[in-house]
Amino acid sequence: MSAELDEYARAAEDWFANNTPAPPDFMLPLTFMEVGTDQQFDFLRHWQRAVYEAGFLGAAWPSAYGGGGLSQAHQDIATAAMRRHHGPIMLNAIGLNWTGPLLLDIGTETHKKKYIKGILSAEDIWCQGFSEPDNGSDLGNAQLRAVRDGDTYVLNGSKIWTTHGHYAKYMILLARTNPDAPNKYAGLSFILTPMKVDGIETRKIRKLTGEHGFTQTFFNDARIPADGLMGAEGDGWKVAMQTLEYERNARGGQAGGYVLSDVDPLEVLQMARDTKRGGKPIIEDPAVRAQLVEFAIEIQALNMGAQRAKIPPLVQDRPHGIPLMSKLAYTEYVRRIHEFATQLQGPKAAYYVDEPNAIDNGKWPRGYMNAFSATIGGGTSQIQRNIIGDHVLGLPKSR
Amino acid sequence: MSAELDEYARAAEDWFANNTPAPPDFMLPLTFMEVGTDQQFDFLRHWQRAVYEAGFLGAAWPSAYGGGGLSQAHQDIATAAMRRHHGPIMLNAIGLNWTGPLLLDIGTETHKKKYIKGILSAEDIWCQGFSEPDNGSDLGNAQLRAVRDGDTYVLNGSKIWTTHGHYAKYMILLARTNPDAPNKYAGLSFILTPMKVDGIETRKIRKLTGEHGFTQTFFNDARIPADGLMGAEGDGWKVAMQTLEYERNARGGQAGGYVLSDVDPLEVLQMARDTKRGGKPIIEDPAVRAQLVEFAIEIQALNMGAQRAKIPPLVQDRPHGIPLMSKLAYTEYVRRIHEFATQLQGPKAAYYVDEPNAIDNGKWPRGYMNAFSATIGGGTSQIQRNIIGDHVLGLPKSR
Amino acid sequence: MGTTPEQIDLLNVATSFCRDKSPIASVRTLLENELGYDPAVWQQIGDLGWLAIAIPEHYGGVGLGVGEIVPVMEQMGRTLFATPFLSTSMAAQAILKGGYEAQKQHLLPAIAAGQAVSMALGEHNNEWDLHAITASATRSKNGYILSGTKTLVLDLPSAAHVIVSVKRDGQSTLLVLPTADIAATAIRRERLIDETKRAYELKLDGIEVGEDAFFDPDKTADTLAHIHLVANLLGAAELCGGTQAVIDYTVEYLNTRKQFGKVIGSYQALKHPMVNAYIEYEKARSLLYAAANSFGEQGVGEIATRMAKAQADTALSFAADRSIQFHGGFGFTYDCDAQLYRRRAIFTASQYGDAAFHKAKLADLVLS
Amino acid sequence: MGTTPEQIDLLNVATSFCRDKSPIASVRTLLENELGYDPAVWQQIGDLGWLAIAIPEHYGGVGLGVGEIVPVMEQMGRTLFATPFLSTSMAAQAILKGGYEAQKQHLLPAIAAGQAVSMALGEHNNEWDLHAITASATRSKNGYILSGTKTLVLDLPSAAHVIVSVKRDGQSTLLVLPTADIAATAIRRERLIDETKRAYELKLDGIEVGEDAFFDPDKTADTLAHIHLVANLLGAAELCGGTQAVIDYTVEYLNTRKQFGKVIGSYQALKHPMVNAYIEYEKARSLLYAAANSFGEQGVGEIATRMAKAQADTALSFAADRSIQFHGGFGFTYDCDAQLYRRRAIFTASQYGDAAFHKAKLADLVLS
Repeated sequence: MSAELDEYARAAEDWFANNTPAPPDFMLPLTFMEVGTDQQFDFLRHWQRAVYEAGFLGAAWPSAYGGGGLSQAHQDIATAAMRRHHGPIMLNAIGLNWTGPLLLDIGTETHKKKYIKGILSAEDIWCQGFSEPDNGSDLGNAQLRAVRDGDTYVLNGSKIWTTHGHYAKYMILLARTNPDAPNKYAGLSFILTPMKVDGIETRKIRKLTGEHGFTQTFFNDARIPADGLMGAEGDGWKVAMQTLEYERNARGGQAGGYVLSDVDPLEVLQMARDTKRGGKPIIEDPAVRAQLVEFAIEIQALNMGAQRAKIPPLVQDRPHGIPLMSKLAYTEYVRRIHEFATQLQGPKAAYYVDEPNAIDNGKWPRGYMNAFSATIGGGTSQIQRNIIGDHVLGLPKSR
Repeated sequence: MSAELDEYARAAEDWFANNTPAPPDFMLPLTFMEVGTDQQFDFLRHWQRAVYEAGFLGAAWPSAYGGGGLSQAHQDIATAAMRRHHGPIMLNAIGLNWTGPLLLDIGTETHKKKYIKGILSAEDIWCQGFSEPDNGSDLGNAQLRAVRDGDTYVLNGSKIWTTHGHYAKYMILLARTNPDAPNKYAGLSFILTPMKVDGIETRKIRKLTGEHGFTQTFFNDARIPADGLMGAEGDGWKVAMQTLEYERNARGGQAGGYVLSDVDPLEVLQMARDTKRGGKPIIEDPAVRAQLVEFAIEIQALNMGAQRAKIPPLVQDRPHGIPLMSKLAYTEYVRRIHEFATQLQGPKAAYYVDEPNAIDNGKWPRGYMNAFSATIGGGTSQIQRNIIGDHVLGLPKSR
Repeated sequence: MGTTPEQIDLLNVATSFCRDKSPIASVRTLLENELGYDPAVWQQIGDLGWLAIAIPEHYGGVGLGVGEIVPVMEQMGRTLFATPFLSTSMAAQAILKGGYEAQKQHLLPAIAAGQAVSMALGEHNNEWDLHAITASATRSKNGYILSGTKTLVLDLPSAAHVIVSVKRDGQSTLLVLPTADIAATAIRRERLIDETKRAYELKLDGIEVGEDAFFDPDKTADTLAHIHLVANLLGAAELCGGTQAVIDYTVEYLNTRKQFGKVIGSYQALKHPMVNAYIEYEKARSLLYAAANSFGEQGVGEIATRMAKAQADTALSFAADRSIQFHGGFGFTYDCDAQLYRRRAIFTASQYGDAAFHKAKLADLVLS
Repeated sequence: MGTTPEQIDLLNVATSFCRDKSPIASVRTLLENELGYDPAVWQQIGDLGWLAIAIPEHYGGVGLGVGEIVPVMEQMGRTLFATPFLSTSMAAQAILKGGYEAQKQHLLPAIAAGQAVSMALGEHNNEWDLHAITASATRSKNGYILSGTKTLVLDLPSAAHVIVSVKRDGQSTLLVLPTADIAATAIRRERLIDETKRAYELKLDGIEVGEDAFFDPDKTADTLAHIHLVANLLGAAELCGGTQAVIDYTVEYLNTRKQFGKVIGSYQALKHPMVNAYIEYEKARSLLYAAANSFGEQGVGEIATRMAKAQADTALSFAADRSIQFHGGFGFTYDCDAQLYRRRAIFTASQYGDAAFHKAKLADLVLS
């Protein structure tokens, strides 16, 4: 490590040691998709801004647009420090991990000047408009209509599962500009869309946890500037796929930090130490120990995989394997470990959030239910297995 | 229970108590598909004949053709007694469970007079010719050609996975009589075929266990009598499906006895008591206990399911569910419990059949490998899940 | 396994009654209701005589066994039917097994006629051992004074009485407490994972009871053992019915929802796990009716009941988990019923022992 | 995790050498061969210096660590390559860790140059604890006389020496025995599940050794602990390579075999389990290289090695089991290679600890 990186690492360590906030008296979300109250939103927005201003978010993004102008190695160091100190998640996930990298890759100078800084500071919240009520997994079949009218597009239709929909200033939108294209993919365009315009309305969706978090967005003759078009008309599918590669971390360029908290088996271990049954801590139950060891092996394997993926000779046979499997493997792990932790609780598994008798205020069953947002959203686990089977193993398509 | 049934039960109990043979000095097959040596074959043929002559096989089949002329309740009693005394399996499985019931249902008087007795006495061994090398799961695509020529059919092609192929006197054959039929199924016919004719040859197949057991059968201008046709020409698919229903026990009429041995978790339990590791019997290992309990629950559930299936009000929502799931559930259970028992063995899992240091002479790894004959043959587990999904749950077809 | 014509009649009547009286719209409405069930429907259940099933005829009951309650409980589980039926059925068994003759004569006819009674066995200690009691009864001038806190007391505000477990002179014992003697401030509704259920924390401190409130102390151990198995048998029935329902619900969605131009139920990635869920369900139901049939047989009944509860937990947990997943985005919403079943599975498994607990017990029972 | 250019070179050379020298036809031919491997190819491996990798330079070696053997062992596992490489690599480590200087100087240069040496640690007791020894060395007129029987001694007839564990004065100890001193009648080939392997039972009774045959008794415990981890690290590598191969083999079949008019790899019922197998493989390989990298680090190395072996066992067992199933009827034949990998998984898991064993050890290491 160079002396300069060394110095940066010390600064990051210091800053996170001194500035990582204590847990507030309300439950913080584990993922950006779980932000359900204004209280949570404000807390996280403030935290992201602080991290950015301290120089530990967007460190590798160009300084001309508000980034730190340093290397990816710098940002990785900052992110690792954040993780070490269990800092809260970064709020503006769609901006940091999807829109930002895309703009820096293919956006115009105007786009970059206009949007990058607001993404980093969390001043401008971004949301994503890919899924539609009738096309959850089949993104290529998106039907939201965008009709060009001079310098504007006129939008009609609906998007669903819009995270932060009611807070967002902008949306990245996949829209159908040409319904007569030779195939469904060729008729799509990718457009940066302001949210605060007439004809765009959001409605909160109540999650299975009982909380809110996502919205459905309705477009009724909404007029937006046409200069938000990314790439050419008809390039929407290609641009969307590129965006998903940033999101899956299969392509570099994300701003840094993390938008999903780690779920450490050690937390479950702690619960298993603190919870007694049959007069003994349940950690002494061999079946519980066996299962916790499985989780420990699993998370270690995924973490070591992330390291190995960076060493080309060690992934030369199927170079895209680890990046493409990581979303599937990690989200299923999160679901299962929360389910396991819920089942561990014995009679108290009967309780839920805000019940004084609940273990850890019900965070395990709530986390279990919230975990489905990640095994369903961004391509269900079933779709992920198709993708890996087709693109990594080279099996014939299933549809 | 009536006094007469009572009397029959006592007689069966007595007979099996006195006549069930001691284990010979060679390993007996657990299923009819595992008969690999003449020694095994002769032993089992002799046993089946003895059971039949004592009146405990084919008890419910008509006496006019060699059966016992009693009720199914009688046969069930006899089978239960056989099971209680862990008698060896019945050898002539295809005859007893497939051909016999079919002949009694739709065969001519001549067929019944000619074949039924030999099936029960194991004088006439039957084999089955459905699968072909290129059409393992896709039976409807069978290509073996049967051309009518006066009172004969001329056969050309090949069948595979023929159990007892080199011992069999007869085969039930699914053949293509009309290659120009409007669909693949309509071109098939179902024919009773003698095996000892010119132009029919069998070749033994070596199993993954290293042993033999199945054959491939080759037909080169083999001429057989046309009076073996079951149903009309073109009915072959329908007749074959009816035959499979007997085999799956989804339709009554089988001769009784059993052609697959039970695999009792208590046998594994015994091994786990007798095998030490870390100075203690492995049955004291909580993980081993947990797994054995799972198997005990599983087999109890399947056994109780077989009882429940006989009570219509308790299966009214999906009456075919239990019969159609039993092959899948039971064969997968057999595979998994053998795999588990193999893994239990510690360093000695390194050994195989005929090694003096092996536990139970290597029967667990051998049984594990043999178990695939049942999870693959007779419709793979994957095909079974399709069948249940389509016909029991009513989901749309996958192909 | 076998069924009498009466049992089959009961199964058929329960099936149609529960379907008619507990459509999902009613279930959803009751989620927000403080009481949690519809008293008018509860009255009808009393009139049908379902609470009398396993009460002997000389106490005004029908005189069948606990196994005969199973078809009713199963259909209630299937329809997420909210009533105090489970708690009252358990209480009736507790009284029958552990009460004095006078208590039986006093309490059982009223239950058989439809009166709700509840059970207060659980405590903060998070134990499934029903002897793990710290609540106590201490001799006072007029009888005994109670102290301690009971948790997860089902349907308490609806009950006329509550059967409470306490320690008296260091011994576990049961007593019956008229709910009229409990101050409103001693009761707090608990927030449950299963929003169709109602359970309460009950502070006993300061409540006084007479000597005649206590059950026969010689029968406490047998009674607690019996109640443990009754609760698990009925819990298995509830889970099993829920499994059937969530599979039907999911199959219907898989048969209508299209993606990529195909009905999604045609994808093996969804079809095969549903088949696996269905197989686990059939196994659970087979074990359930085997347990109902052998309930009360020494040894055999306990094994059968524990197997049934373990398998029913496994079956519903898996089926409902997959149901959420296979409903895709809709599955992630509160509006999708899959979450109701998943929450039910967690709740009912947590009461009186989940799959892991029963398997550990079974290891000692079947691998000895 | 990191790799030096030398390590990458070694990985590439090992990949192509193993592919060229151990095509499946050779593997199949050697199944029937009494010796079990091709001495000419073994000579080439010696010439390549692979046996010298983890031997210090002053004993004629290359001076790298045990972790550097991993890529070679992995590629051997991938190609089911039959050689005495595993047993000899373990023996070299035993000598290095536990031998006296004179023994090292005598034995290690020969190994580095390609001489096979074997290990005789196992006994009939079926224990993975390397201290569970009943074979013994008893003082005699000229030194010591041995007694007892060792089992699962790999490649014994090929070895110049064999390292044997015995009890001497009640203490576990290791000694080196020239195979020339062993009568042919003392050796019996064992019948193994994995037909690519050769292992032997060795009767020690009556064999005499001198004082100079024994290793340093103060180092026995450390040496056995080291050997246990070396064996498991290399076993993990072998399993991991096998997993890669069986997945490739199965994917190829799924891409060519047609049923119902479609290439069967397009059915999700086959595709998705293969994806699951592939994910388990990648996890195994990540843990393997992490273990190779941290091998020898106090504590960390043991945890990493046990995780790697446990996961590699799980991965190959599952992948090969599914490979048999997904090959359908062909999978049930001896001609299908899936069985070779399934047998390998059972064999290598059985040596020095399987997944269940290591997970139990890990519970104590990581959940303390």
